[in-house]
This record gives sequence, structure tokens and C-alpha cells, in this order.
Amino acid sequence: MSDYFTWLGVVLCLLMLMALYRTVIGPTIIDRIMGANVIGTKTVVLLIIIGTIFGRVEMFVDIALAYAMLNFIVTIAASRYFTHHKNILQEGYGLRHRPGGPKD
Amino acid sequence: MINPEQYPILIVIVPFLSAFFLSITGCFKRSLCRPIALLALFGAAAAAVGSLHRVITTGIIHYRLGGWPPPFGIEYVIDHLNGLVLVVITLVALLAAIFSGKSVERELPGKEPLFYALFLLLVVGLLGMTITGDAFNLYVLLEISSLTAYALIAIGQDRAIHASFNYLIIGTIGASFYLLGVGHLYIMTGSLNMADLASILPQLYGSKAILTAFLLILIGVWTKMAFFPLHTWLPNSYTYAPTATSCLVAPLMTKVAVYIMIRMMFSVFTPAYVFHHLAMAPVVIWMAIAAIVGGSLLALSQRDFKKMLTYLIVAEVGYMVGGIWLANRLGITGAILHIVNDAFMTLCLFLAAGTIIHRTGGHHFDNLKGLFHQMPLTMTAFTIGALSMIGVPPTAGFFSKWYLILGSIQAGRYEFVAALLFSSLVNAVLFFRLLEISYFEKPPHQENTAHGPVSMVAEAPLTMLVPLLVSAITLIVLGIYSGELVTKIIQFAVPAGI
Amino acid sequence: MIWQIDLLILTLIVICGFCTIVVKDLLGAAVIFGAYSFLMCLLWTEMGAVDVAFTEASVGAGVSTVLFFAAVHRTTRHVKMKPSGRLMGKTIGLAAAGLMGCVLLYATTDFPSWADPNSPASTHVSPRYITGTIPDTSVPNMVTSVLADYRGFDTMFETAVILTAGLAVLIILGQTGNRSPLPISRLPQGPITQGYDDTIIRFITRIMTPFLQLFALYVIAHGHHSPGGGFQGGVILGATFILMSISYDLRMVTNRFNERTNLLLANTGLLIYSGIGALCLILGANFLDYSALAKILPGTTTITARSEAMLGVEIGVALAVMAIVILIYNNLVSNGTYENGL
Amino acid sequence: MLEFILAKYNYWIYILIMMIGLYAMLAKNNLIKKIIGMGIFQTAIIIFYVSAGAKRGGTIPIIEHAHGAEGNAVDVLHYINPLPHVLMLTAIVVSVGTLGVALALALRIYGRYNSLEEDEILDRIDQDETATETTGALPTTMIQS
Repeated sequence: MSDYFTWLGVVLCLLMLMALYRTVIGPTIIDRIMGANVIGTKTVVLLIIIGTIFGRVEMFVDIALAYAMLNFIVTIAASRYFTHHKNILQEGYGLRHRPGGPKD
Repeated sequence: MINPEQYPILIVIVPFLSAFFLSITGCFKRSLCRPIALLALFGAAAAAVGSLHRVITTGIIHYRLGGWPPPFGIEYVIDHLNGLVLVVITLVALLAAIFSGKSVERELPGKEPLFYALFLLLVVGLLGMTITGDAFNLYVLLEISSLTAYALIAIGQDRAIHASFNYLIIGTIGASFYLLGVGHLYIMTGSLNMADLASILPQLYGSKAILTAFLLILIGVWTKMAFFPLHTWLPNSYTYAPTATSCLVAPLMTKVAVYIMIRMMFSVFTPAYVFHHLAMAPVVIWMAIAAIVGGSLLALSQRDFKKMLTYLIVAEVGYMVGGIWLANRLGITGAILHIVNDAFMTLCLFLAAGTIIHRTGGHHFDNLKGLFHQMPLTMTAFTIGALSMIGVPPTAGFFSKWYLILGSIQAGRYEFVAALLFSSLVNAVLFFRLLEISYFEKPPHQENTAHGPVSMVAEAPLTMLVPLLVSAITLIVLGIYSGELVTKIIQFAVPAGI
Repeated sequence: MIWQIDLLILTLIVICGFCTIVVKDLLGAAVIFGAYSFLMCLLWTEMGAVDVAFTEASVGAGVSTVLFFAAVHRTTRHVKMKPSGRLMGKTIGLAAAGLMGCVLLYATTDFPSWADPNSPASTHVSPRYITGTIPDTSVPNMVTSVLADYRGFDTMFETAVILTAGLAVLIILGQTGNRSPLPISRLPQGPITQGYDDTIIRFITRIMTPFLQLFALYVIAHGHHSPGGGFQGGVILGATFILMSISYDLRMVTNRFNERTNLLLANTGLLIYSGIGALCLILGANFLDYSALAKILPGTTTITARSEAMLGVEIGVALAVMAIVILIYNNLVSNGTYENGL
Repeated sequence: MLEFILAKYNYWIYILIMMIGLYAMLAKNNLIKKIIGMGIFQTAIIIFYVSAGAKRGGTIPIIEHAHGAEGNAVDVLHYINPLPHVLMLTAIVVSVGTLGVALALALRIYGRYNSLEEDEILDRIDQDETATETTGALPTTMIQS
């Protein structure tokens, strides 16, 4: 049973790689925020799975709860930024610098 | 009445508790802040002197925090070395606090509560680093003293913020290296207590991880003390810091870092490991020579006396590090004596500089013109500090330099002797130039009124003058009694086996 | 430890860390840094360091990311590119990093294997904590007992570090802007100024906040038996106020927690901690030797007195941390003026 | 082979992360990037310590109900070493404190020099200094926000 959860964890980690790809590559900031949010959500699940592997879930629930809440705050804060600065779709904030870059 | 057994903890706890008490009082009544700070520092100084006295009469003091035995809990250890350093820190801090009243009022209006709370926390950090017998506890206190120092420097003028940011980045690298070094020790031994580490380490001296740990700790501490190639953060941050900050930070921060290096080299590792097993002493001595020569030359090129003094600190750090790595009794005695002397020398010079800045409003050489006639007492104190820095007997600076020279001759390091003499020569040139400007040149701040020329600069207020004069007198007293100091205290502080 | 997950997460962390410093957008960098912290939290959990994971989840992933957003909001998002610039700095950076890497790599050859139960770190001092925590302090969570008792002195200074950081932020940012001399005791009471009517967010915040605060109190009080404690609880409490200030307005929080209140709370928290220590001193024991408190706490033995005193200490820590988190956020997000928030 | 990689993998990775952090702190031009580098640098040390505390076959360092109570002995091998965790709690708290101060400094620098790029800031500082030296006038770029 423990093996099953371990490999479940591994698969989730691999899935996280896809979200990480979106986070890293962008191209817009919204993609990044979404990607980070997905990573956060997966982390909550993984926390519980790790708890199951250790056989002491009750100790890990608190962390997962706190985690989910703070993830919420981070996402809201990141979104809130755009009520002040309206440059969501502007090009030039990617990994590479593109000509005609952003004007803040 | 408090049991003398509890003196060690009082040294740290009195200013610590007072910092919060002061911060709370500051929310309601701002004028109470300075008296509380002075009282706290006075209490700490009394406890430190009491502890040093107990060390001299009864031997090394151990204090178990929380009552836990050493490798499991944190332990305070006071021996001859750190007892002396503790007294120096508390006295210097007390003098700097007395001095700072007027300049804080003027430079940082409305911020007294925050300033004094941070001031006390900085002193707590320095004291805690000195007194502790636990390698990790030292890191936490290192961070307290660094964070307060960043903040206290950043509120200065001109480029202080940028200097403080640079200091923060480099200081964090230094502290992290120290932490990583302690981690390497921990992973190899499983202990954090210095005495316990010292008992386990000898079996592991061949280990590469232990060598790395030693190097990491050394580099971390060197960064904090601004040893030559790592000194770049120091001059700007100390120059542009507010007067009250630089009077506290400049005399103490580098000295405490030197103390930590001594503690790590001799109490965690052993002289046998450091000097015989590693054979890196020649390299370090050449680096010290570079520090002395480089610091002196850079000081020579300045037209700003506060900045000049900061470069001299870099050179003085070279004295102490070089003296310790000479690996003989005389050299180490000289280095330890120089920690004490240099703390008071730097204090004296920075207090004098602070007074001059307070009165003339700038730290350029031009501000010094004609000051001898306008501020005779201040300039006398400045002269004593300068003579001590040059190394003229009977001021304190002469004796530590004497020991250092004797030590280097004994070790056969004539290049170090040459560097010491060169630096004395440069100091002489520097300070005589300053004294010449202040004695012979005409003051610029004269206005021709109907009643003839009136000077706008007067002697400093009493709260500034008294600490300045006390520090200058201390220099002479330290010089006269340096023999006593060496035979009563310092010779026990030099590790056995040298 | 679970090695499969360990390997994967470490690899992901390296990718995240690398991209954080490469990406050309500061907000994006902050977001990726947030993801980096999420992964860190997983790594600690997987290695069994639940308390560290909890702290990372609250401090690292939560508060520090929000602080980055606040700073980017107040400065700029844009990183300027200079293709040829700073060759010197890059060379120094590469050389220093390379040299350090080589030295550290050289050291790893002597390390005991990862997770070796017979390594010196696991056999020298730590067994005493594992076997001693129940008989010495009657606290099952040995991280709490080491944190607040065996090495309680460290923790006191650690709380002082947080307070120092708060005071430092105040004194640094207090200079900007045209605000009244410190400390601000009363801000102009006014209607909420921002015109964005985020009904859903506000509604959810209104419902969630009491539960979150209750949860934070639980974390503080239950730290003896499960992961958590003063720091984590304090940060979560502080984060709820940050949440309110984000979804409503900064004014909403500063009207309740002005600067003076925050300073008072933080200092009181630390006075509680060091006061408990000093009380032991007055009762004739060493500083922070909680067993002396058995004389004045009714119904305790020297052992359970330690447990009770730890709870008191945790409450002090939580107060200080909560106040300072709010203080730092408020100052950073408004550039020291308390005018407008994120 | 797997054994060897497993034995040292954590330590290799912490070195790699530390190098990334150090490089960012020293070489990056943008102040916020430097601060992020600082965060990465500090977390690398935390990885190192926590890895040192891991123990094969150990569970989390909270005594289970069956152990310890009613005179049952606690098995040392059953629990992970708690000491590095405690130390790293301290380190995390220290790093968030440093982060706060660093960001506050960055805000002040931006307020004054209107830039986060190191070289531009240095240029402006130089301008200020030459301005004060030649004319004695107040710095031109003194923008207090």
C-alpha cells in the first residue's frame, strides 16, 4: 500500500513538471500565476499523500490546511497587482528579452 | 540582591529586556528613551566588570541556560579573553550612547525610540556573540547585530541606503558561510557546543569536510570583519552612517569579528590544527600585509576624514589578523591587546569626528580648518587618538604595536614588520596633515560683522565632550597599565600550546 | 524520507531556482519564487521535517511571496537588459560561485550518506532529545521541546530577530513621505477608498477570516502535540490580516492595527518570552529554567511546569510575529505612508 | 550506482542551488533579483541541514501515542533527528527578517534614485557627488517620494 502511494506521489511530481513548464515559460504573467497555483494545489495533495506514506496523516493535515490558505492569499495578491497596473498582455516579460520590450 | 552566579546572563539580558521596555515607553513618552538606554548599558557594564573580576579571581565561569547540561542546552562561558572583550564592548557602547544624545536629536528627529531600541539590540547582539559557548547561538546573534547595523546605517545621508544594501548582501553571504561552516561541523560531529566540538574534532582532523568547515567559517568571519579583499562594503557604510551609529559600529563590529575568529581558531579548533596541520599561515599573513598596505594607501588618497578613518579600520584589521596568525605568544598577545586598544582608539577618533561633524556640518578636510582654536578640547582628544593610532608612546597604540613587532621578529616575518612600520609612517603623514590643517589654516566659517570676525564654531556640548575626553584619557591609561593588562588577563587568554 | 519523491522535487527545485534569476519580469520572478517555496515545503515534508515544512508554508510560500509582490508593486516590474554590461560583475560572480561549488563538492566526499541512521549527527546529541522529551518536559513534539526549552535561548533571539526586522523596516521606510513623526497612533478614519468592488473575493474573505484565525489559535496552542507553534500560528494570524488588507483596503487593517498597537503587541510578546525567563531567574534558578515555575504554577510538577511555560512562550512568540508581519507588510506595501495598499 | 547517487544527491543539489544563489547575489544588476538570489542562497543551507537530519526508517519527530507514555521506552532509531529542524526554523525566520529589511532598502533606493538597476544607481550617485563637489548645490536627483 505504501508503495502505491509512493508511486502516486511520483506521478504527481511528474505532472507538476507540466505546470512548472507553464510557470517558467510564461508567456504572460497570468500563465505563470496559474501555473504556480496548480503547483500549489498539487502540493496540498502531495502533503497528504506523504502523510499517508509516513502513516501519520493527522500530523500533516494542519500543514496542508495552512498551505491551501496561504496559497489563496498569494494568488489574490498577484491578481490584485493588476488592478493597479494594467499590463497583463504586454510582451517582453518572457525568459528571453524581445525587441520592443515592455513599457511599464 | 542578585547572586553573582547570575552575572553572565545579566550582561545580555539587561539591555535585551530594556530594548523592549524602551520601545514600549517610546510609544508614550519619547524623552524617557535615552535614560533607559543609558541605565541598561550601565547595568550591563557593571555585570561585565563583575564577571571579569570573578574570572580573574576564581577562574572560568560556565552558565547553563535553562539549566540543561552543555552539549544539549546552550552554555555561556566567560574566560579571560571574552571577559575582557565584554568589558570593552559595554564600556564603548556606554560612551557612544552618552555621546549620541545630541546628534540623534539633530540627525534623526522623532526617531529616538526606534534608534535606541535598535542601538540596544545591536549591543545585545555583540555581547551575545562574545559570551556564548554555542556555535549556532552565535549565528543568531550575528544576525541580530547585522540586521540592526543595516538599519542604523541606512538612515544616514547621501549614499547610505545604497551602502547599507551592499552591506546587507555581503553581510548575508558572510553570515551564511558561517552557518554553513557550522553545518559542516555538525554533520561530522553531531554537536554544536564549542567545548564539545573541541573534544571531538581532534579525531577528525584529516577529514576534508572539517577543512572545508574551517575555511567556510574563516571566510564568513573575514567578511564580517572586512578583511582585505572582502572589505569593500565597509568604507561607504561607515562613512555615510549617522554619527551616532558610526561611533558604535566602527569601534566594535570588526573587533568582535576578530574575537570570533580567535575563538573559532583556538577554542573549537586547536592551534596545532590551525598552524601545523594546515600550513596556511604564510598566505594569511601576506593577506594581512595586503590589508595593512592597501588600507593605508587608500586612506592616503581620501579628502574626507571620516572615510579616511574607515580605511584605517581596514588596515587595523590587518594588524590583528596578522598578529594572530604569527602563531607565537607575543603576536597573539599583541593582537588581543590591540582589540582592546583599537576599540578605544577608533572610538576616540570617531567621537572626535562626530563632534566636528556636529559643529561644522561636514566631513571634508576643509571642515577642519582652524578648528584647533575653536574647539581646543576636541582637537586635543583627536590628537591623542591620532598619536595612539600612529603608535607614539605612552599611548595605548604603541604597546600593542610593540608586541606585534616583537612577535613578528620572533616568527621571522620581517615583511610583516615592514608593513607595520610602513603603516605607522602613513598614519603619521595622514594625521599630521590633518593636524596641520586644523592648526594653521584659517577657518572658513568666519563672518565679518560689525564686531569683527565671529567664529560660528564653538566647543562641543558637554554630553559630547565628556565621553570624548574619557576615551582619550582611557587611551593613555591603557598605555600606562598595558603591562598590568597583559600579565593579569591577556596572558591567560592566549591558548596553551603556542 | 522517500527517495523517489526526493530526487524529483530536488530536480524541480533546481529548475525553479535557475528560472527565477533568469526571467526578465520581476513579478514573474516573484511568482516562480513562490513556486520554489511550495516545492521546498514538499521537500521538508518528505524528509520528515514537518515543523520546518509548516514554517516554510507559512513564512516562505505565504508571507515572503506577498512581500515581494508588495515591493514590485511599489517599484517596477521591469528588468533592464544590457547585453554587454557588467562583464566584471558576471566574471566575479561566476568565479566565486564556481570556487565555492568546488570547495563544497570536495567536502561532500567525506559526508556520511544521506539518511544514514548511524551518522554522527543522529547519534551524538540528538538521541537525548528523542528519549528525553517526554520524561523531561512531557511534550510529545520534540521539535517544540527543543525549540522552546532545550534551546529556548536561541528561540528568544530568533523572535528578537523578527522584532529587529520590524523596527528596521520602520526606521528605514519611516523617512520617506510626509508622514507624522513616529509612532502613528491615529490615522484619518475614512471610507474605504479603493473603487474595486470584488464582491466574490470580499465575501469569501469575510467568511474565511474567523475560521482562519481560529485555526491559527489552534496551531499556536496545539504545537505541543502536532507540528506548529508560535511562529507558524503567528504568521497565519498575520496573514489573515494581510488577506483582509488585500481584498478590502489597507485602511481596514490600519484602522484596527495602527503602528503603535503593532509595536506594543510585538514588544509585549517578547517581554512575555523574556519575562518568563526572568521569572525563573527571580525564583532562584538559571535563566529560562522553567522547572522553577512549578513553585508558582498551581498543580504542576517540575516537569509539567516546563510544558506550561512553553505554551506561554509560544503565545509570546505568536503575538510578536503576528504584529511584525502586519507591520512589515503595511510598511512595504504603502512605502511607509499607510496610504494605499495593494 | 543508485546507492551512490542517493547517498550524495541532496548534497550535490544543495551546492548547485547555492551556486545559483551566490551568482545572483554577486552578478545580477537588479536589486530585487539580488534579494531573490539571497533567498535561494539561504534555502540552500536549509536543504543542507535538513538533509543532515534525515534518517532512514525514521518517522516524523513527534512521539506516537503508544511510545513514551506508561513507561514505554522510546526507540531512538524510530524518530528523525529533531535538532536540525529546530535550527532551520530559526534560519527561516532569520531569512524572512533579512528579506523584509532588504526589500525596505530596495524601496528606499527606488524612491531616491528611481531605478532598481545597480549601474544606473551608481551613475546617479556619481552625478550627485560631482554636483555637490563642483557647485556645492543640492543633489539634482534627490527625489523623495
